[in-house]
Parts: sequence; structure tokens; C-alpha cells
Amino acid sequence: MAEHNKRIPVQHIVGFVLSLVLTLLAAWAALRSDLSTFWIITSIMILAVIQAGIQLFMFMHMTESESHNGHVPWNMMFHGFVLAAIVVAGSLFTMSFGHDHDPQHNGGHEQHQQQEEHSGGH
Amino acid sequence: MERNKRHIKKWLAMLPLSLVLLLSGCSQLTVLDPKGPVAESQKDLIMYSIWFMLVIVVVVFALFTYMVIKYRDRPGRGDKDYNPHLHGNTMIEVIWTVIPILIVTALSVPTVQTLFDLEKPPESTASATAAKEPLVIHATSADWKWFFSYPEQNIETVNYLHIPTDRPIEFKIASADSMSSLWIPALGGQKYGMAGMQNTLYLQADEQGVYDGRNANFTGEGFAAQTFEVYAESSEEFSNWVEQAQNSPELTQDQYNKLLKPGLTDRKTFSSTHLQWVNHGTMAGMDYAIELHGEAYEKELHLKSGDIEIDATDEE
Amino acid sequence: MSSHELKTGPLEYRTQQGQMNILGFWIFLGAEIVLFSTLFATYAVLFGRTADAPLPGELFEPGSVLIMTFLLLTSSFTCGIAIHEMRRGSKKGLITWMIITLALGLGFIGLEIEEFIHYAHEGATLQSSAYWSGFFILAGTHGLHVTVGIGWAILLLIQIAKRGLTPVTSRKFFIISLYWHFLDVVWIFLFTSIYLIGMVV
Amino acid sequence: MQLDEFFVTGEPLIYAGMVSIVLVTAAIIFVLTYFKRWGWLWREWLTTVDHKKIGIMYILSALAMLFRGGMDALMMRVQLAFPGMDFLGSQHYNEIFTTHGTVMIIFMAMPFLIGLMNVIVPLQIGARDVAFPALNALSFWSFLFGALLFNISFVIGGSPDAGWTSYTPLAGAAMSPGPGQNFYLMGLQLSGIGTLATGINFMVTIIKMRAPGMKMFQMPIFTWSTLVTAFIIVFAFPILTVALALMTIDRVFGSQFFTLTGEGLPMMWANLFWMWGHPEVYIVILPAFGIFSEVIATFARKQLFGYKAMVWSMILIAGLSFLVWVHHFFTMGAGAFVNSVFSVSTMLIAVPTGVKIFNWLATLYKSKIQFTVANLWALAFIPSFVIGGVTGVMLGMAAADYQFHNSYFLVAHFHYVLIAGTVFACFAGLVYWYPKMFGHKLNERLGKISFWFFLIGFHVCFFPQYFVGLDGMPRRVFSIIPEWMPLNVISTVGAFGMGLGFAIFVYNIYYSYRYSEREKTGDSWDGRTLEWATPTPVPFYNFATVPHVNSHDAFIEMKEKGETTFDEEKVEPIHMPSNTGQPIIMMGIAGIASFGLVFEWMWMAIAGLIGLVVMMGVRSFDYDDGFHVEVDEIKRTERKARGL
Repeated sequence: MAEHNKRIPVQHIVGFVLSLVLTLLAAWAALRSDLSTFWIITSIMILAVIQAGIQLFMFMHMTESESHNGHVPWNMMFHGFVLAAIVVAGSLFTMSFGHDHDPQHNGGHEQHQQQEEHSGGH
Repeated sequence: MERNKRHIKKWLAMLPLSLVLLLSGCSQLTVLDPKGPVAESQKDLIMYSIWFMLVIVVVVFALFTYMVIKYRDRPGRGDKDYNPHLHGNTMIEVIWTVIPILIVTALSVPTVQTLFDLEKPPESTASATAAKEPLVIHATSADWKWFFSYPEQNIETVNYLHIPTDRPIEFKIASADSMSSLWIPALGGQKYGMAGMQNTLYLQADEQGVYDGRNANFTGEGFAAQTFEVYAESSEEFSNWVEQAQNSPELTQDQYNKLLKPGLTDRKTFSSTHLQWVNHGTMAGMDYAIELHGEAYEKELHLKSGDIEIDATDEE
Repeated sequence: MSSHELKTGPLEYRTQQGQMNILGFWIFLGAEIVLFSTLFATYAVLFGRTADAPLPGELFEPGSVLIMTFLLLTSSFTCGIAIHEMRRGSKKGLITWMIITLALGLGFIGLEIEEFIHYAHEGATLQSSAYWSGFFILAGTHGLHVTVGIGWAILLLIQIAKRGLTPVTSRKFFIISLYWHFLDVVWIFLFTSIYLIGMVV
Repeated sequence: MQLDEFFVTGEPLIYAGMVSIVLVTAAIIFVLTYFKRWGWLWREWLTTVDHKKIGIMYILSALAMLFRGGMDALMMRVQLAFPGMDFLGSQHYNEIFTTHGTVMIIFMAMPFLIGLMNVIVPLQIGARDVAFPALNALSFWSFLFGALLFNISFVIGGSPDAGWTSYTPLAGAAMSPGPGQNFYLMGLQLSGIGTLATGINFMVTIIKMRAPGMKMFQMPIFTWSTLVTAFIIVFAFPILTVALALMTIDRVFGSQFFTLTGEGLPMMWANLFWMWGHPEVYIVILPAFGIFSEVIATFARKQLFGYKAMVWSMILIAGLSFLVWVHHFFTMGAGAFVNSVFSVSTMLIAVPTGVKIFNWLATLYKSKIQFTVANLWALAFIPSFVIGGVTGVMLGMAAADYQFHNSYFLVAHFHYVLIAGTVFACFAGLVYWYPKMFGHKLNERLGKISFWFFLIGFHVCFFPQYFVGLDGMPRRVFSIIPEWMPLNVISTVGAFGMGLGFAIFVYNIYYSYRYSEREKTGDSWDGRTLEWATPTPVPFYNFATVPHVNSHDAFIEMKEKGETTFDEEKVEPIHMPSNTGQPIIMMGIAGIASFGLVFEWMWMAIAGLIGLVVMMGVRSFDYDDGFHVEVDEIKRTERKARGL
């Protein structure tokens, strides 16, 4: 309660600084680091999830008790993200995993390989 | 009221009975009368599951009949055997959770096994000779016909195909336009044909004969007529047929492009394949038909049922 | 439909209708997650299907994308401050910080439009290939959400100027703040999975 | 565009349809004008936010749609019984099975169940309306205008003809040009928005507006099923929204998502469609389970067996429903591993479903079963649904599915689950709650006749289809080979039996309106839950005083204690929302915008869109906070209703 009347919104400032730092870190990892593609993707996705958490908890007051809505907002966000994972991973799994998209090139489901072929054509 | 109840009983008693009777007559049904190892394995799986299902149906029907008869509210029943506050019984609920889990497990194991088996050419069962190399046939659907290309023999047929018995056939399925599905129920289950993608389906005929094949996935107006016949014959007869076919005229690209146009066509035989210009199963070939005949898909055929039968009698 | 009103706590939560509207909006955001994830899934599956159009790595520019990201991150922060001011009972603070938020949002939209025009000049349009269709619709849907948010917030600013801080107006502002932060969450994933990965792969 | 392109020409059946549409519209306008009922219609129905009236409008529209979808079905059955007669050409047959599927799922099953939810759920939890009454009206009008838009296609512009699944590339702009497919996209899009809003509305209503004391695990089972369904709607419908939008953009603006050009991926449509489509199946089956549970418990005169297991199995089914979508396209060639995963997850759904079946059977144990019409529908569901369920497990076995897929075996299966599940539930629920809605029961004798016709017709129609499917008959063919004829003729006979059953049902509505005894108490069936605690007809504010709830079967407890929902001591002014015309206007404008998009008339679409935005602005500035019903008025209403 008292927190709402504070002059300086400490939580927001901390959240803001954190999100700037995390963004720069992700950009660095992607553009300047020597990590392999797999590790770049993994690490920047983790950074994105952390940043999303910062928004939800520090900016959006997802869990404040004054709302009288209990755990429902948290519940909806949680299940929303679970479903997002199902939709994205599930689509990749079923659409790209086992299929022979391009039998002549014989590597349809490995997308970067395909991409190299394309860039070769340019 | 009373009569209705008797109806329920009679009717319910008849249902499982009729199921059994019908099942015994099932051996005539195409899917349950397999002519090759692939369809055989699928039939075995279906029969295996049907027995489980029959048991479940009988148990549920028996329980249902018992409850409905015994606990109906009839005059003079009073409060005998009546317990409105019976709210549950953990023990029995756990039992009827576990039993379905066991059944599902019993069904899953052979399903997964069969699934992986179907990805490989069937092992030869009928002949004692060592496993033969599969015969590769490219099956390409276009609205509303089928092209079968034999790259090794360098022949192509439209709306019919010949295969040797006792030898696995490796279908490379694709479509020039709408998504189709190659289905020869007597020889085994289906797989989709799509433009820009290539699916592999292994089938094999053990018995000689003529089998119906068709596109099973809706493709628009001529869908019902998108059928073909499969001639399964001994390898000598098959070789003779191939020789004959190799004496047919060559397929020109011009002619092929005309054939691709949406519409019905009768059987054709050529001594070369369309694969030399385009493979619709590749990314490069996926827009071939649509670029060629984009406008033609608007036109209606005004197809009536009679048209299809005439078409069928025309053949041969 | 209860009209009982609490005497303490943030204004937006005092009536049951206020609590319900906010809860309803949280549920709506759950649906929005799925909506965007479907677009992400489509984008991911179509990745690499560029046909004859340029590759994403050739067009994406880290500089302008980073500026857009910082604009949106900052606007999310200022929007949070606006709500903080609202809860302190400062109508003026709320309006001021909200206008800053909208200005930043407008900047973001401006840069995005410029970016889209640039890509179109390079031969990457909605029609040019499956990949670019996926890109424009995913980024475009987010941009459209931001635009709608700006229009919506302007309507609310007019209302608060007229009516002051009441349980109803503060509930409306709280809801739009949720919306705005949520768009930032979506952007973080857009930034990561379209631009960063697009430049890496 | 020429006029003869705008109107569908050349089919006598469609000309007949046009004439009947014109006649019916003229008749309605005449009656309303003659009896001076326009004002009444506007005030009492078109602008209403009362959940009970909205529910009734949903149910009436759904019955009309059931009639339309049923006519489609009968026409298909006639064609298949006598293919030589050339009753329907291929093109016409394709249009009819497309509209049959779409209408039955989107515009019949879902609205019917949502209608029942609307009427009953607030009453069951002791609420005075839903959480967002105006949004509720908006949902209804979005459904209605979506349905109108879709249904008008058969006289204007041409019906969609790519199947209710509308697989690309067939349904894409290149191969299905013209407005037909756009009607499908926009009709579904418009009504889908309303469905999503309904999902949110009911979640909030159930979470926040329960009677004091009612814990989550004390809610009536139908309310639970509604909550779980709302959860599925919220998470599944956005997928449909996006899929439809992408195909619309493909068709109208030339993007390349599902096209054969530009390296598009047509099968992605199937993937997205079924990611929504499978949860959708549970959206129409879970409320049905809820209705059966209520009806069986009431007429078995006994508490529901295993309440907690029933709830948890619904939650489990909801979760699993998002993990099985690939079983609709096992044959797409994703490989043995992918198919194995989804095969097992599909079969797992049988476990919670089996638990529910056994719990219903156990509810009958040591009960006193009354064979009312509502209960007959519910009881007939159990054995019928089990046949559909076990064949569903067989379809879930991917390796066997290669043979079942796209065949009549599949057609038989999903009709067995959707008719024995959803349609039986709609009838059971309508008959059961009919007195609460309309103040009199449906005639039992006519009800039984219609039930037996429908039930026997149903089995005669669909049971043979399993066998004709195993004989290799694919779905969606308008012409068949002679070997399949006998079973198809039997099917057609059964279909007409169902048609007759439905006709008798409709006649029963008229007959009961004329001759049925009016309800004197609110408790028509000696009910167990709170909806029966209200007087009939239900006052617009539902509950004069909301009871304190300590158990499920709350009304049983109230009756034991002699409590009612009218405790004179405790009556307080009740706050109610005002009627508003905004929802119907807003959705009317959205309907116009959609119509413009269907014909790709951009001026109309843009004008409609601007109108929609303006209406949203108007809504935002609307601070109407409703009104209070004074104590005196409440007391007067209640005394009259209760005959005190």
C-alpha cells in the first residue's frame, strides 16, 4: 500500500535499467559475440523471457493483492505462455521436423542450409 | 411409459449382437480383406483394436442396461436400494482410471511399432526369394487425374498403373495443384500428395488382381472422378507390359502441359516421364501448374453423376 | 452488478466492476499471447522461404531496430510512471507522463513505417514471398496494436481531462497501461526472434 | 460486377430459396408493422442486455441454423441414395457439404450451447447478470451477423465449396476465386470475435460473481463445464482468428502464406486450422457433458457420482485438447515419430472420458430413474457416445488411421460423437430448462415420439457408414459405386427419420405453447441447483436476495432449510445495467464491412471499418452506469411471481 504513495518509483526504475541492460546484452550476443548460432538463439531467447517477466511483474503488477483477483492474472499469463510454446514448437515439430520439403536438395528441414543455397543464387 | 422402457431393453440388447453379426460379415470389406503386407498389418491392427473396443462396448452396455432396468422409478419401489447421498468412491474411481490407461498402453505399443514399420519397404512374405529392391513410381495428382511415372523404366501412365506382385512399390507422392491423397484400400493406407513436398509410401501386392485406387482428399469439382485402377500382375507379365508401354509415343512437354489443365481425362501411356521438366514435389516445381493454368481453375465442369460412370465404361 | 465500493486501495480496484474489467482484460491478454504466438509460429515455419526476394539478413539494420526497441522500452517505463502518478492521486502527473508515452510510441511507429518502406524499395513486400508475408504481418500486427493503443489513449486523455480521477477513469487508464506494457513484451520477442535471429542466421 | 454474377443463377433449388427468403422477410415485416411491434422488438430484444433474453435469441437462431444444416444433410443423403437421378451436380454437392459442416459446428452447435450457458450459468451461480452485459449482447450480434453473412452466400455471390476445413491451396485465391470462400472467412471471423468475447465474459462471471459462500468446487457441474469451455475458447479462438486473417490477406491482398507461389506453405493452414479445430471439438462437447451431468443427477434423484473426478477429468480433457491436433492429418507425412507422439496423446483423452462415462453410470447406481424426455436424451447419449468414443480411439491409432482417414468411417465417428454428444445435449438441455425459459414444459408425449424417431434414425443413418467406410468409400464424393449403394440407402432412410424427429420437436414447441400447463412454481423438476430457486418467469434481476451457498446442489439444501431467494428482510435496491443499442449497431456496421471485404469492395470495407472505430469511440465515452431497482418494486414483483 505504502509503495503506491512513494514519490520515487524505485521498482519501475530498476525494471527499466534492467530491461535496457538485457536488450544490449542480447544485441551484443547476437551481433558481436563468437557464440555458435545455437547458443546465440538459446541465450537471447532466455534473455527475452527474463525481460518479459520484468514487464509482467515489475510494471504490470500482475500479482498485487489489492486487485482482489487472486492468482487469475498470473494463471492466464502462465497458460498463455505455455500455449505459445505449444503453438510455436508444435508447428515447427509437425511442419518441418519429419517432412521432405525439398527432395532435390535433400535437406528441406534444415533451414539455414537452404538459405545458404539461396544466398548463393544472389 | 412402460412400453418405452421395454423398447430400450430390447434395442440395447440387440445392438452389441448386431455388431458381432456385422463384424463376421466384414471380411468382404475392402480394408479388412487385404491383398498385400501393408494392408495386412493395418488390418491386423484394426482387428486387434476392435476386440478391445468390443469388450468396452459390451461392458458399458451391460452396466447401462443393468442400471436403467434395476433402478428405474417404478410404482411400489419405494426407497429400497435408493441412496441419494452416494457421492463417490475413491477406490472404484481409481480402478476405472487405471483400466483405460492399461488399454491405451496396450493399443499404443503395436500402433507405434506399425507406424515405424510402415516407413520401410515391407519385408517380402509370399516369395522365398531375398528382399527385392522397391520399384519406384512417382505418383503425381493434378486436378482431377493421376500421373504415374516409372523413372527406371522411363514410362508414364495416366489414371492407371501396373505393378509387379511380391515386390515393394515405393510411391513418391506429390501434387501439381490441390492437396490430394493416394489411397489404394486393398493394398494399404493413404498418404497426402502436396505441391512443393514429396511423400513416400510403401505398398505391395501379394495377390494378382485389379484394385481400385483413388484420391481420398477433397480437391474440388472433379474429385469423385479422380480414381485409377491398379493392375497387380506377375513380374513376367509386368515386364511384358513395360515393354509394350515403352513402344508408346513419347510425352512432350506441350502435351503434358495440356494434360495438367483442370479437367477429366482418360487413360494414357507414354514412353517418357514428365520428371525431365518438372518435379512438382520440389520447391522449384510447386507453382508449375498454377502459373500455367491459373485462369482455368475458375471454370466449372458442371459434372453430373452420370458423367463419371460413362467415363469409367470408356476405359479399356 | 454489485455497487459496493471499497474505501481503500487503488481507485481502479475499489468497485467490483473495476476488478472485473481488469480481470477480463488480463484474460484478453492471455488470448493476445496466443494470437501473437500463432503469428510467430507462422513466421518461424515460413523462415527461409524467401523465394526470389532479398534475405532478411541483407535488409535488417541493427541501428534503427535498436532505436525502435529503446523507444518502446522507454515508453513502457514512462507508462508505468504515469500509473504510479495516478495512484499517488496526481492527475497532472498522469497526463504528462502519458503524453510522453504516446510521443515515444509515435516515434516508434514512424520508424517502423520508414523501415517497411525501405524494405519495399529493396523488393521485399507482403506479396514477394511466404517469408516476407510472415514478417510484414507479424511486425505489422504489432504496429497496428501500437497505433490502436495511441488512438485509445488519446480518447482516455480527453475523458480524464473532463472527469478527473474516478474509479472508472483510473480503471480505464490502468487497463491501457496493461495493454501498453504487453505490447512491449511482444516487441521483446519480435526484436529477439525476428531481428536478432534474422541477422544471425 | 454484373447483376447475374452477384446473384446465384441457374439452380432451381436456389431460386426456391430466394423466393422463400423474400416471402419470409416480407411476412415478418408485415406482421411487425401490422401489430405495431417494431418499438417492442427494439426495446425488449434488439437492445437487451439481459442474459436470459440473449440466451433465448441464441437458441432460436441455433434452431434455425439446425434446420438449415439439416436440409443440407437431407439433400446430400438424397443425392447419395439416388446418384443416378442427378439431383445435385458435383459443384452443388460440394457447396452443400461445405455449408452443412460449417453451419452445424459454428452456427448451430456452439451458439446453441452458448445460449444455454447464457440463460443458465448466471442463475446457477446466483448472479444477476454476466460480468459484461453489453459485451454479451455484442457477442450475440456478432454471431448473428456472421451467421447471416455466411448464409446469404447461397443466393448472393455463391457458397463456399472447399469443405468446412477449407484446405489450401484449394481454398486459395488461385483455385477458388470469387466471393464464395470469402463468405466462409468473413462469416467465421465475425462470429469468432463474439465467441472470444463470450469466453472472456463467462470466465470473469464465474470467477467473480458467484453467490456468497460458493467455492469453486461447489459450483454446479454445468457451470464448471462452462468455465473450462471458456478457458478453451480464450486460448483456441485467437488461433482461428489469425488463420482466417492470413487466408483473407492471401486472397484479398496477395500475400503468400498458403499459396503455391512465392514458396508458400499450404499445409500450414491445416496445421493452424486444427490447432483451433481440435480444441473446438471440446468446446462443443464439454458443455454437453455438463448438461448430461445435470440432467442425469436430477432425474436419477441422486447426487452426481464423483463430482471432483468429473471436474478434474474436464480440466484434463481441456489440457489434452491442445496437444492432439495432428491426428487430423496423420497422413500428411510428418513421419513415424511425430505421428507416434500424437497418436499416444490422442488415445490418452479416452482415459478422462472413460472416467466420466463410468461416473455417469455410477450416478445411476442406487438411484430412482425417471424417464422424462430430457432424461431419455441424456441416457441415450451414454451408449451412443461410447460407440463414437471407441471408434475415435481406433482413429487415433495412426497406423490404422491411414486406412480410416478421409473415409466414411471417419464421417460416422464424428457424427456419432457430435450428434450423440452435442445435439442430444442441446435437446436434453432445451427440454430440461425449457420451463425456466418459457414458463411451460414441452409436451412429454410428443417429446418422446420425436426422441425415438431421432434416436433410431440416428443409428440407422450413421452405423452403416462405419462399414461403407471400411469398404473404401471416401467422404465428400457426390457419386458412388454400386457396391456402396445398399448401405447408403439405409443411411438415407435413417437421415429422414432424424428429420422427422426434428420436425416433431418443432411442432412440439408450437403445441406446448398452445396447450401446455403454465408453470406455477419455479421448480419444475424438483431441481438441485440454484436456477430452480428463482420463480418462473424469472424476474429480470434474477434473485431478489442471493442465498448463501454451502454445498453443491445448493437448492436441495435451501429446500431442506425452507429458504427462498426472496428474504423480505434482506431486500436491498438492486443495481442493473441499462439496455443499449450500441452492440447491434456496432456489429451491423462490422457486418457491412465484412460484406464489403467478401466482394473486395474496398470502399465499403473501409467505410465500415471507420464506422466501427467511431462506434468504439462512442462506447468509450458512454458513462451510463445503469439503474437501481427499488425495494418496493422488487417486493411487488416477487409477491406476484410467488403468489404471496
